[in-house]
Amino acid sequence: MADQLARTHPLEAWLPAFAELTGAVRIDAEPFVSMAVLRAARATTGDLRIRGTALPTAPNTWAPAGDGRLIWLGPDEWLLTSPGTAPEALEEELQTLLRPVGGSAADVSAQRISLRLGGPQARQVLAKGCSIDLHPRVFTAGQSTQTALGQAAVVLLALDEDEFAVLVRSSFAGYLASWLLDASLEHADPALTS
Amino acid sequence: MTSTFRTPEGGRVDRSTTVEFTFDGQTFPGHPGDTLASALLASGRHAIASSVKLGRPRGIAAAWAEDPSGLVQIEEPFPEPMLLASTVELYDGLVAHGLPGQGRLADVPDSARYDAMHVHVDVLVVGAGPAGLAAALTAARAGARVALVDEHSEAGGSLLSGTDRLDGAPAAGWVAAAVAELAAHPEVLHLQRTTAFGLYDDGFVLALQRRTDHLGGAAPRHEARQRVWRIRARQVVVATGAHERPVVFPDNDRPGIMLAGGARTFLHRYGVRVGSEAVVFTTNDSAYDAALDLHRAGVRVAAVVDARPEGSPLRAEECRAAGIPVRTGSVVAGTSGGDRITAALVAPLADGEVGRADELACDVLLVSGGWNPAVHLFSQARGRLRYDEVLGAFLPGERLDGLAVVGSAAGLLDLAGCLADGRRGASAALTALGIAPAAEVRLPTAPEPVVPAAPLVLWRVPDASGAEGSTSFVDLQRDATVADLARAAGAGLRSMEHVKRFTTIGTAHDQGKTSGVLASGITAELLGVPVQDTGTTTFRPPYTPVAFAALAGRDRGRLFDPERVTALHDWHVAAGAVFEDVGQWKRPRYYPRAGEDMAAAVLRECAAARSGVGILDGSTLGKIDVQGPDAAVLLDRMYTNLISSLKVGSVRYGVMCGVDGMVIDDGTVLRLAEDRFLLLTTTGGAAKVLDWLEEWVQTEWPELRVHLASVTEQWSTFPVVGPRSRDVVGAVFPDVDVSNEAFPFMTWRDTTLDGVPVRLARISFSGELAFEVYVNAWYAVAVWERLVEAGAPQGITPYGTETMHVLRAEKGYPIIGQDTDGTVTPHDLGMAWAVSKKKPDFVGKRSFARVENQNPLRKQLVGLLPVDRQTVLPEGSQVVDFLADGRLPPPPVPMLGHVTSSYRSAELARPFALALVKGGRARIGDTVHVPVGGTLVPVEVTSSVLVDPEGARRDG
Amino acid sequence: MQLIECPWCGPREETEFSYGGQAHVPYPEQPGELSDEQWAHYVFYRDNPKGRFAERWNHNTGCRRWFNAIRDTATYRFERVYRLDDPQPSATELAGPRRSTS
Amino acid sequence: MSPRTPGADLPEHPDFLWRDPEPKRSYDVVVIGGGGHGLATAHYLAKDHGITNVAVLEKGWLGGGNMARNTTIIRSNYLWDESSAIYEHALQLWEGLEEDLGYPILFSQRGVLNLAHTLQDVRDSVRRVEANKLNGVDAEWLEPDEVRKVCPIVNTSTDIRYPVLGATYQPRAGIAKHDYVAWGFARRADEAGIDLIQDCEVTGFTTDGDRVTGVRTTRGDIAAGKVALCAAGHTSVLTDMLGIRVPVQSHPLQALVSELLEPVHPTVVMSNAVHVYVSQAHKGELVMGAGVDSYNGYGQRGAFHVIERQMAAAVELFPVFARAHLLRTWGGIVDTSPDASPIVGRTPYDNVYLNCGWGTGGFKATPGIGSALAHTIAHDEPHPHIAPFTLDRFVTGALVDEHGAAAVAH
Repeated sequence: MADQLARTHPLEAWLPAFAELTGAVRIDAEPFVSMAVLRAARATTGDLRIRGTALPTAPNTWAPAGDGRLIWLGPDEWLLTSPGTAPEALEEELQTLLRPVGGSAADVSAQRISLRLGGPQARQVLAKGCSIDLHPRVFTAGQSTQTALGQAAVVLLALDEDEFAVLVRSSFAGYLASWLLDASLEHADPALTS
Repeated sequence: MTSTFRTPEGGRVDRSTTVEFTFDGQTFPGHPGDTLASALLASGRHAIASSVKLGRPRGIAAAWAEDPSGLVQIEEPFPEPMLLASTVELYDGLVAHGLPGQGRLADVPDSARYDAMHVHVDVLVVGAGPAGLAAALTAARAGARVALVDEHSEAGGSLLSGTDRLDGAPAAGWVAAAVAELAAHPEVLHLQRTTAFGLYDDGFVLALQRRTDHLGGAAPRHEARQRVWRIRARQVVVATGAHERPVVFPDNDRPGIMLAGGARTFLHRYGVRVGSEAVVFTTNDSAYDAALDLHRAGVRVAAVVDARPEGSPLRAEECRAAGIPVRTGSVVAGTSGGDRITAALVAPLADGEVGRADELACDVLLVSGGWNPAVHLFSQARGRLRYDEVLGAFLPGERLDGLAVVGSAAGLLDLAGCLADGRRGASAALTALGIAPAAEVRLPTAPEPVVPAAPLVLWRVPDASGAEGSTSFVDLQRDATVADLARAAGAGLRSMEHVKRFTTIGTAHDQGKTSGVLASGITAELLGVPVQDTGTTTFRPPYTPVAFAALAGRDRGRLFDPERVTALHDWHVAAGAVFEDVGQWKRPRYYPRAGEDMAAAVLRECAAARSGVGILDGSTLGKIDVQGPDAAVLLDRMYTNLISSLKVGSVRYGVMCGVDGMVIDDGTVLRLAEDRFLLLTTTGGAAKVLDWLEEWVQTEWPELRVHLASVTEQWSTFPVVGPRSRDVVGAVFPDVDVSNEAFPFMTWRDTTLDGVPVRLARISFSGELAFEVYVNAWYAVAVWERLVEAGAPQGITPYGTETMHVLRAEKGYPIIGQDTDGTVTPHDLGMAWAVSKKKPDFVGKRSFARVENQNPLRKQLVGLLPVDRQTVLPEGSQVVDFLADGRLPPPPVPMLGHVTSSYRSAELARPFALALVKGGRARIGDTVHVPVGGTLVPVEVTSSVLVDPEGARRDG
Repeated sequence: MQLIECPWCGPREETEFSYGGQAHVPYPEQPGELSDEQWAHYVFYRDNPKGRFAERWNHNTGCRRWFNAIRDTATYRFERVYRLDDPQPSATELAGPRRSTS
Repeated sequence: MSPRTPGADLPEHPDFLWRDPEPKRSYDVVVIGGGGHGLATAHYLAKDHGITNVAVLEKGWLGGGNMARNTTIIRSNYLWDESSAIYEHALQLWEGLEEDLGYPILFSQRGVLNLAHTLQDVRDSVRRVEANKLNGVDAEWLEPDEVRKVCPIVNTSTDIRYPVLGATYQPRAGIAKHDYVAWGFARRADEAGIDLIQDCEVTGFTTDGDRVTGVRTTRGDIAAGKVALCAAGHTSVLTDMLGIRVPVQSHPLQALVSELLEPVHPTVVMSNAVHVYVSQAHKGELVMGAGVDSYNGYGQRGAFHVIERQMAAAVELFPVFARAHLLRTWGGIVDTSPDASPIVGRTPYDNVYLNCGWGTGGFKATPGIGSALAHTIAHDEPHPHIAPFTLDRFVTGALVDEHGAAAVAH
């Protein structure tokens, strides 16, 4: 009997470097999060709820859904994340909900990885490579945006005053990690952040 | 060297600290707060450069960016070419020398860091002089999001250069209070040492912040040396001040000749007397301040030479009281001296005629010809400029949405007026934004402005020396003179753009900050037309020069362009793979063993795949999930062949063309369900194909019920290839009957491995028995290692893209983008079988019917076998007709086509190639020539399929 | 560098968008029935006015949705953006000051 | 004079360049567009065909469009026979142009390197070099160490993001001083009695059936026996007036210069993958081109992010450029065609000749297209070198597609 299949995180090799950051900026890789992309014409979704959450209709927003998040990606497109559900189970659950209304769902769990960015200087670090208005009064908790960070396309979620999630294509994860570490360098030592 | 010209007190330098720097090999002292220019002047050094064309000595001519001549080369701490001594902040250990025309680049890479920062504001104020500070305070007090950027080391602008008083105290006090108040506003970003160098659409302003330059060698390495601020402002208030303008006269370029306002700045801001004996030459009142201030500082002022017939009675009275002679209706008609001016030739000017001159000894000549508002940003916003006859200057000539020009940048020259105008500009911006201004913003009271005597617009003093203006310099940096302008006019040139190019005036480092308007004025005189008609040449960004590296920012070295890798990258690295760049991807090209070169490694990898088993990381292949009731309809329209007839559980190869009928991509299609497909695209085509499909679905066929999603990174893909692949796959996935009967070619099966879903597909890109393994990339390493482990007995061999290419080429499978170049149809590739005759239409079909597509001489994909069985034809080689005498005729030699792929074949035991050849299929069996180096290599034209043409091996 | 208003996501930097050329050039109903010349015009010919131009844009770094815009090719100013299912602009709207007559 | 006096070696201009004539009421030939192509066409009409009752109409100042805005690279190492023929024809004329014009145009054959960064770049490069050789165009393939010999400042280290795998090299290629080229042609045309009319914008045409009888301009109506359209980026504005459809799109293309620097860059370097092309002009400034902005634009300006990306590429390939300074940026309007090749020849009007679609290749073609277009106008039949570039290729499908040809088309 073979042993359980091991999972490998694309950013495993970066974790030590993340750990060395202190205070002003924190970077961490969220472990394996299942994700599925949902497609359905708005007209057809009506009062459809995903894990108790209505599909966000306001662009650039996200809402908590079960153990994960339900993120607006387009007028007929959303992303559901769930750390606690197996990828294939998540797709099946959503197919069951969406097919009746002419929608669809696809498992994209490994398509992107999720980074956590936090700390008082987190917005500063993002502002070095992100052109959207990150002012705390504008990009508030519950906001999300699909934009570019450095040269990587990302889905950026505001979780809290100075807490963010960054979803990025797995093949770009290494690039984005190096970029974030480089952009954080001047904040690396709390003594130098003033 | 001692600072004999440093005043005993005053100025904003830190006299408690002395720093040392080296200029032209000589050591000088200076203070923090000095610029290189002020420190040199404090030591009596004026001459610092020699001119580009004539090699004439040139000195420091102004106190900031408008200086056209004080150019230096920095050597330490790091070489930087062509900076103005007047803008280089002094630091200990600075090593520089005067510039002989051209700057010198370092021959070692720059290790400094650079970055960028985006910021969004309601109001951006450019310039922290009186108008800018008033504007910033007005906007800040209203609670707006404000950015205030200023190019100097500290705020204040002209207030730090003079003796102005506000609220009855030195103006510096008000500046300090204003800066402190701004710092207390949470929504205000205040940046000094920050130059707004470009203004673009929708309030987008780029500003360069010099963050650590002034620290010299002490600059922290981990901080960006310079930062480009990308400011998106809803309203922009331009308070960039004005540049003083000289008057052109013979020998006006000698060191010691400088702008009067500059001399005043050196005195008040840096505590430096620019000389011991001054002559002041002016056409307006402002230079009188310089004369009086320098006089009070102990400089002997030989005379104020005022070109105006009546001069300025009021200011003249002050001079007389101070014992400074004033000569009205007079001009400086020439100078004498060498590396430093020794005398000014002063003569009366009447009716444009210069009278007899007499010499006034001096070591500095301070000149003022009036003021040019710094309208660069306004002009960059394509604002129209209007010429003001009274000021002799170009002013903003229209209102622009979202942009207000205030203070002396708008032509106002009195302090109270500038303060009020700054407040006005900001209030207007707030109103436009619907932000209520704070209750009346009180401005400090400035002394009642004395109404100045009208200025005289004088561009140049006629050259009475007989030199015809050949030493009357208009652009000191380009050594361009009045004589050059006269020649341009004489040559028939009328447009300032032509004149600028003919004389090179305004094209130097300062981009004509002082010379531009002079050239327009003098040219207008020469042509006898109004200055408004000659106009200016266009102001182009950047306002001041910006280092390349600052604009490159963080996109350097490994961050220059993203490096995309698969989930197995670390495994490949550990296995010693040599990588190939495919788009942004890093793909293993081959896995050399000790002592192997690429040829040896590839022969080994190929042999393994053909006779045993090999494994490839194919995860970079693009993958698109297509779902919906109309999925098959869409795919029938996009692929040249029929997809709708594909059975669930089966796989089909498909070709995509552009509307022009040329192949753009190819790949396999797996039908997962009646209404669900998985598309595979080429690695390079992944994004392109998804965008292509989305474009058609969204813009042409919105009625189709179909959804597309990229799953490229979701599914890791490993082809397990070779006659022994069945054993390996069977061993790792015992639940799957891998027999040919149960699992035929071009079908797929789902299974699980320790509960993890895995998809297997009988797809072959090599002609051999092969299974493609698809798994969620989380498990890529584990599954790959299982396969490698299980394949050990069969000697499973990881192979890279090179071997993949050889294997597919031996079978005549084209690589889109290598064997095609955007001019190749499926028919040209011999894939008529992949072009549906049944479908009424698909993208590209109509183009196949065009005349050129019927041409029998179209290039077709064929195989080539070098007759000598030795030569590996270089890819890209051209194919020519067989030449009986074995020699090339003189050019032009007709070409039949070119070699698209070429390899050594272990299987064929000889090199072979694929080529696109005119009428190629009709030439099969012929011998043609391929020029390689000096020789003609005979090659036989063959079918593109060289290995297993009957396809006997695919089932093992 | 402009701000472009995505009908869904709102104003974003120009760099987030890709250009799709002239708008309202539908794929022919029956390509097979077109002459080579007519087909060539569909494949290769697009208007190139100096002035107002109805064109297609895609917010490809954002919501990946195509939309249309009326933009002045001389000033680069976006007059307005509209969704694919909005009505086509009238000739008079496109007849901006710089529109060259043909 | 100081040892390095780069400005000093610039030539003295002739004492007189051109008249500023009032337009006559009628000309045998009216050339619309006083840029390089229009002026060269006028010159060769007079020189080769003795046709001098000609007006060149320029809406701004002579040579003030793309001529004054391009990066002056001259080469003929194009892939396809048709392209290399016209560009090589031009290059051979360039080689004798200073004498022909009696004007110093600073034509400097310092060679052009086209760098290859990927295996496909290498294939495309070798393909082009081999084709050039067989067409009699000087071309070589250089390995990285040879690239370093030609241009020591190119970063040929193997551990950069996109290492240099080699380059194509055309030794006879080079640069020239764009303004002087325009002025040289203008001066000769003026000497021949041709009227160069500036500030004269064409506002319409008068037609009679299949013939154009004259042009309407901001300086009055002008009757014309034949009309040549040489308006580059503004071609569509004219063809719209004529009701002719031409498959070109006008895009912004930006360029930039640095301050004057000591000689560091002996040749011209172009890179496709790491998009940059750069030379060092005679006075010492680095002259660079950026990429074409994606959208249609007549604004003679582009977006700054294109420049920023250009700077990143420059510093990546030439680390010594890090602290060189961007002095000035500007933009031109390039008219691009579907196959990245020019569109030249007859039009539906019997006496109107079209010359457009040169994209980024216009400057290097200047004398070549001038002489070929003059020939076409004089003989009323396409010169052999432009015959392949007629409009009908888009109907037949016989394109001359230089897209796949890899060489950065500048």
